[in-house]
Amino acid sequence: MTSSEDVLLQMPNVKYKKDDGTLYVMSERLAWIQGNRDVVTLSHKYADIKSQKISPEGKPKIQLQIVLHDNSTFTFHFVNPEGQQGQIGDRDQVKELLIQLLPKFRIKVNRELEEKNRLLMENPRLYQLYRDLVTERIVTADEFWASHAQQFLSSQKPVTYQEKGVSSGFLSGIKPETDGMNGIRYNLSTDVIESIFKTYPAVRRKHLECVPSQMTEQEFWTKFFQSHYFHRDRLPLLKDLFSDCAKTDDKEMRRELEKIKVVGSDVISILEDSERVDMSASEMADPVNPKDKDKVTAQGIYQNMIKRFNQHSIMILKACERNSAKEGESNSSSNSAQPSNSATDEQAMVNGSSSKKKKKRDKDKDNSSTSAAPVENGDSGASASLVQPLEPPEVKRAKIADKLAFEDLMSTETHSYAQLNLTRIDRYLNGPVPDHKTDVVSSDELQRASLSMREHVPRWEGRPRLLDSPNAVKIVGELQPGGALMKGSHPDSVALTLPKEVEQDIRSMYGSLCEVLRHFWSCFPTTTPALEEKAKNSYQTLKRFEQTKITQLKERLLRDHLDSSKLLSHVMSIIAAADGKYNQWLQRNNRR
Amino acid sequence: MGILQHFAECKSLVDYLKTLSNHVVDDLFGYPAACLAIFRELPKLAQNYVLRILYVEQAIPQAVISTWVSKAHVKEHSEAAEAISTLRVWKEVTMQGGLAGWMLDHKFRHNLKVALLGGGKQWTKSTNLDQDSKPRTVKDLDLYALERWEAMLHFLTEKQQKSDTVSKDTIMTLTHAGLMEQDENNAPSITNEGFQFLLLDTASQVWYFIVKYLETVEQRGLSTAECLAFLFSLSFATLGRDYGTEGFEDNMQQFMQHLREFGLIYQRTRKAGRFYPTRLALNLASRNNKISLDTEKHKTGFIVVETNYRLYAYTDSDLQLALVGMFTDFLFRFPNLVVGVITRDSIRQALRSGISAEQIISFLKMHAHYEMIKTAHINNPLPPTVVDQIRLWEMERNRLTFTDSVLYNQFLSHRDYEVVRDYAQETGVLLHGSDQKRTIVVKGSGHDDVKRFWKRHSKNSS
Amino acid sequence: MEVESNLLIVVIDVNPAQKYVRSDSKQFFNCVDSVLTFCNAHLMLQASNKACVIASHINQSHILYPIEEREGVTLKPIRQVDGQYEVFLELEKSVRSQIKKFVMSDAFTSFDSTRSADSSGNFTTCLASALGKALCYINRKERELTAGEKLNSRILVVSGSSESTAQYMSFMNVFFSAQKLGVIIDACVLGPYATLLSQGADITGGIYLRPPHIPGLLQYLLWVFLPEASLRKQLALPPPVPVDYRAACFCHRQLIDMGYVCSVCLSSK
Amino acid sequence: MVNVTKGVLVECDPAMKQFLLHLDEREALGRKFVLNDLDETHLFVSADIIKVLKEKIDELLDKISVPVHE
Repeated sequence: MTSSEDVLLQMPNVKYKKDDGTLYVMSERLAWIQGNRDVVTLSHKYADIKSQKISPEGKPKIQLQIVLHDNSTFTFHFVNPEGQQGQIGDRDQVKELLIQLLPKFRIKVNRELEEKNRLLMENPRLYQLYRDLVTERIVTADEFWASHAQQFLSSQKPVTYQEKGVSSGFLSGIKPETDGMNGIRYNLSTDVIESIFKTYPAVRRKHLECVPSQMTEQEFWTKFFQSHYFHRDRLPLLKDLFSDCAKTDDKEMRRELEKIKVVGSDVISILEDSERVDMSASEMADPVNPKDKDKVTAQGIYQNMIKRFNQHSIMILKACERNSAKEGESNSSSNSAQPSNSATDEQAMVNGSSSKKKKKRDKDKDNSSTSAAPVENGDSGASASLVQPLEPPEVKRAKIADKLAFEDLMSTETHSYAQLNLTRIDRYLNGPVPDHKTDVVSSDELQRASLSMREHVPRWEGRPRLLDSPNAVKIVGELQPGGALMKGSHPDSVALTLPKEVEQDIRSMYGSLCEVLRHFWSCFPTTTPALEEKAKNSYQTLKRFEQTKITQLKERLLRDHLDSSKLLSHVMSIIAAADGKYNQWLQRNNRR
Repeated sequence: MGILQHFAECKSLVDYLKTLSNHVVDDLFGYPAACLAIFRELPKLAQNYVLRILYVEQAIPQAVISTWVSKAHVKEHSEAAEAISTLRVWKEVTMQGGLAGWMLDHKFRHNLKVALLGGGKQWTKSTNLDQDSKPRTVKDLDLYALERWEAMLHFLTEKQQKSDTVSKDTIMTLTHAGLMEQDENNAPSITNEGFQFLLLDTASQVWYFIVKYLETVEQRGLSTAECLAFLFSLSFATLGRDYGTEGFEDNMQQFMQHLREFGLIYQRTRKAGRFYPTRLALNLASRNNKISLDTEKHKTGFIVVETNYRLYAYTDSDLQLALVGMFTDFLFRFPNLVVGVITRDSIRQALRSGISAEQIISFLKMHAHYEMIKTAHINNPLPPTVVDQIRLWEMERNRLTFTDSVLYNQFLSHRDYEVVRDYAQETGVLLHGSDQKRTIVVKGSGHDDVKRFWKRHSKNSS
Repeated sequence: MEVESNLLIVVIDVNPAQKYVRSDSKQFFNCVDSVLTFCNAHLMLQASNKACVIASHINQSHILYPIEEREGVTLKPIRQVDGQYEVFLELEKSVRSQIKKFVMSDAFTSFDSTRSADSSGNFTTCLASALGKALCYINRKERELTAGEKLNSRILVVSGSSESTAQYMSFMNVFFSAQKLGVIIDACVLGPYATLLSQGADITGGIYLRPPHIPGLLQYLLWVFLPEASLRKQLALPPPVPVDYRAACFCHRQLIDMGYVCSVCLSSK
Repeated sequence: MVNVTKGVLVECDPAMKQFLLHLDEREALGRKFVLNDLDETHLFVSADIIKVLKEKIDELLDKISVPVHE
């Protein structure tokens, strides 16, 4: 062996590309050596390995494939002479070990890079800064991350992701397999277990209570699947380990409802009602009356189902609340109160609407249970067919229609419009304009004016000189920008008429410049030698930035928009300020 | 693409005026009609500039004029100012205090005012012209103009020219314009340029032809400016109105006889004492004007092109059919309709005779049937597939470009290679250079020059 | 392929009650000449440009140019007399002769005070009806277009009348119709501030201008009103005057900042 | 010493260049004609082959073109 690492596992009889060899699982790498040579033929650091794959069950060849980050793959074929069982055993050994090892390395190496990448992707501003500063070689990448992105990393509020929900079909997704001996086997993955815990918090508690102490994992889950709790939504079964879970759930639910009592609903009473009915029904069902049992069960199933829905809703709401609470915390920590407000508002809204929904559902449930209850009480010998609505179908339909239709959205009848009768039409026509009575002309005056016009008509011949140059010049003076008639017109500054992309460029340049300047100014007063050094460095950076970025931009503006001085005057002035400060500081330094 | 270049040179009046000498333009400014025509050729913004300072009889600082536009449109401003300057409509002057200013050309200002407000001399002495006993209607004039113009185009296309249809002067102009050339029998025959000329729209044809004709008038003892001014006046005349010929001198009378032959003016007899301008002469100089001589025989919008490359031409004019036939395979022929199909071969044949795809497309566009214009997008009545395909067929021919050239390789040192390459680049004869292979390709025409340079260089260095 | 042309309609107020006319009737004819030269300048820009001149008087308005050919009336062609372009001459001559004819006619002075004057005794020009006529004319021209042609129309009102509130509704109808048609209404006011016209210019995107110096009218017209709509965006032109859109109370005719609005007839109190 | 060759510079798309090289290799025009392979889009060929070459290419294009209508 050439490397001095610990060999965690040595697995002979492994073929790679039809060559026999030995696979070594070491502390930092996976290696394979062909035959009896002592050179490592294949060696991959765990950090390079993206994932591993194994050949599916039932395939004659037992293989293990590793996939690298560059998507190249290496397949190892296990050829233990002991036969397939031995080969699978070998493979699983390697697999298990890799499962343990790979994640460690993945985290270690990629965490940093991925994090940076993610940051850049999520912050366009930071990305811009990165492009301006690093790609233009104004600062190095390390420097950038060390200084410039620092406050970004810190001020960056933790991004909250929406929690992943639980697929509604996850339970039916667990395909039981028959093991041929009159039993069923469930394969539970950690995901499924997590989902179960999420959906049934009571089960999690139970699990915590029982598993290590009272029974094994397997026993627990067997019990769970057989339990009444799991099946109560479908079939009533005998009491067992999980029966009290149902009770705690009910309690939980009640507590939740208590909370939203403020809304002014009588949900609780409805719940109690239904429960009472439930209880009575189940009490009655308990005695050995097989006929009755069926009926009651059917009733109970509906109820349980609805109860289950409600519980599920509450869980979702709780999950939301947890999230918003978290958000609120983080928001308050970053001293921005507003988003948290809006978040809670939103939350409240969600609560409000869903509680309303729930109320309705409960009411419905109430209806159905109350309507069914008297029947059972009155005639216990009635057949199962008795479970039918009391109301005739028409009434029910009307009820549904009532619920579906909104009066205020419909206009069934056409309105006849009242005719507008104006008594004094001129008043309407004259409209809302003040009368100018400034220039009243009498009939006589008018007559006089028109006569004088007539007099002039014969003289209206030839071409009068309409305009002479001095007058024209005077009027031009009035009309051009700055003239008497142009008062109030603001010659639109270049800034307002810039094309979008140029504006964007200037904006991003500003962002980067300010960042550079911020570092520069933060060095003053230079109390330590380190700060002095930093001042020098950041001044160099500033100069480089000015020479590359700003000069480019200036030339472009001058070329395309004839004007750069106005647009960049502020930029130049803040750079000049920095220049002044630096020179002053240099002088003082030199004097000392 | 000879004619395209020729044609580009005098595509618009502005471009044509640029080719004229200074004194001709100066003379032109002496005619109100010419000033009006030149004014109409200016960009819109420039027109407004001119009118704004029409009454201001002093120079205006350039800086002041540049404030008349908003900042966002500086580009338009400089274009407008440039256009006015190139036509010498205003001149740059230095004002008091050293400011650079612009001042309208005095003659131009005066004569534009004349055109606008009146004054000056009239163009023709028609005021006292009595009623024409046999007045011509617009339709008659169209028919006449078409007949004349087509006669000339026919003359161009016909294999066996009957030289009685057109005069010697026309033939001379056609030959001068490069549309015809003398073949071995000393008889004129159409050139490639001639075919391309046929595909132009009528307005462009007239303008191109007249421009070429004007190049020859000096030889005939006429003044270019005077003839141009007459043409401009003619182009601003009213269609269907008669004008008196009285007062024109003999050489102008001769000029008018030429115009009569081309179909630009109508005169019953040489000595009728009056003439009518035809549609061909109207708005001669203005851009994007479309002459529509819509007569029974000759329709302007007669072509329908379908996406399946079928072409329907609703015409019975032989000339138009000959033109369409240049790039179409005919399938059926009916009295007033010809059905054809555009194929790769037919287009290639046209391309081979020097016609460009662009010309074919513009011809189709120009003659698109009214129904096609109505249904299609504005500015493109043709099916895009056909247009694209015609272009593709042209590009296919240009997949290879050949350039006569000389290759230099096996340079002894990279330094030598670089020196020769830089020299070739400077003189503009470098076609290709590869640093890795130390290979240079220069134009064949530049070979001698480079060779001399290389000899000199190697002598110096050795 | 697309041929664009601009149609300019000028509405001239020929009411003798205009202040500047009363003070000097010669000035009126000068203004008419200025307007005609302006129309010609418009025609000069482009061969396809069109113009139309409408005269507006008390209770009547007439189209002065172009003179439509009617059956039975043969128009004697106007012939060039000097260097002026024939089309310009025709416009100038026909408008002048029409105005002369109109001024000399009986209709010009036949305003009896009971019918013509509005409730307040003002003799006001019926600008709104002239504008209505202009819009109708534009509409007709739009319909006469063939495929591939485009007509940009605008209206210029040259008036010195004080306006009548009696025409308020008609004015507003005209302005909003114009806005819908995409027609710009410019106002060149030679008298006191015209509330309605300034509102109209504002609604339709036109320019409202009161030239301080009436004899130089032509220069103002050429400068401000000649550029077509697309060109105006590029030029630095006089800024819009602040338009007072306050409504007046229906019963007392006082401008109010706040009021009650009838939900049926939208009158305010 | 520098080597000087007279000929014709051909500029074309890479596909066309491959076709020319193919013609050259197979001596389809009777002989070799490519004097120098410059880069992706440029070849240097002898001048006297151009006419034959053009015909050959037209032939090729005729072969590969598909009629666009029925």
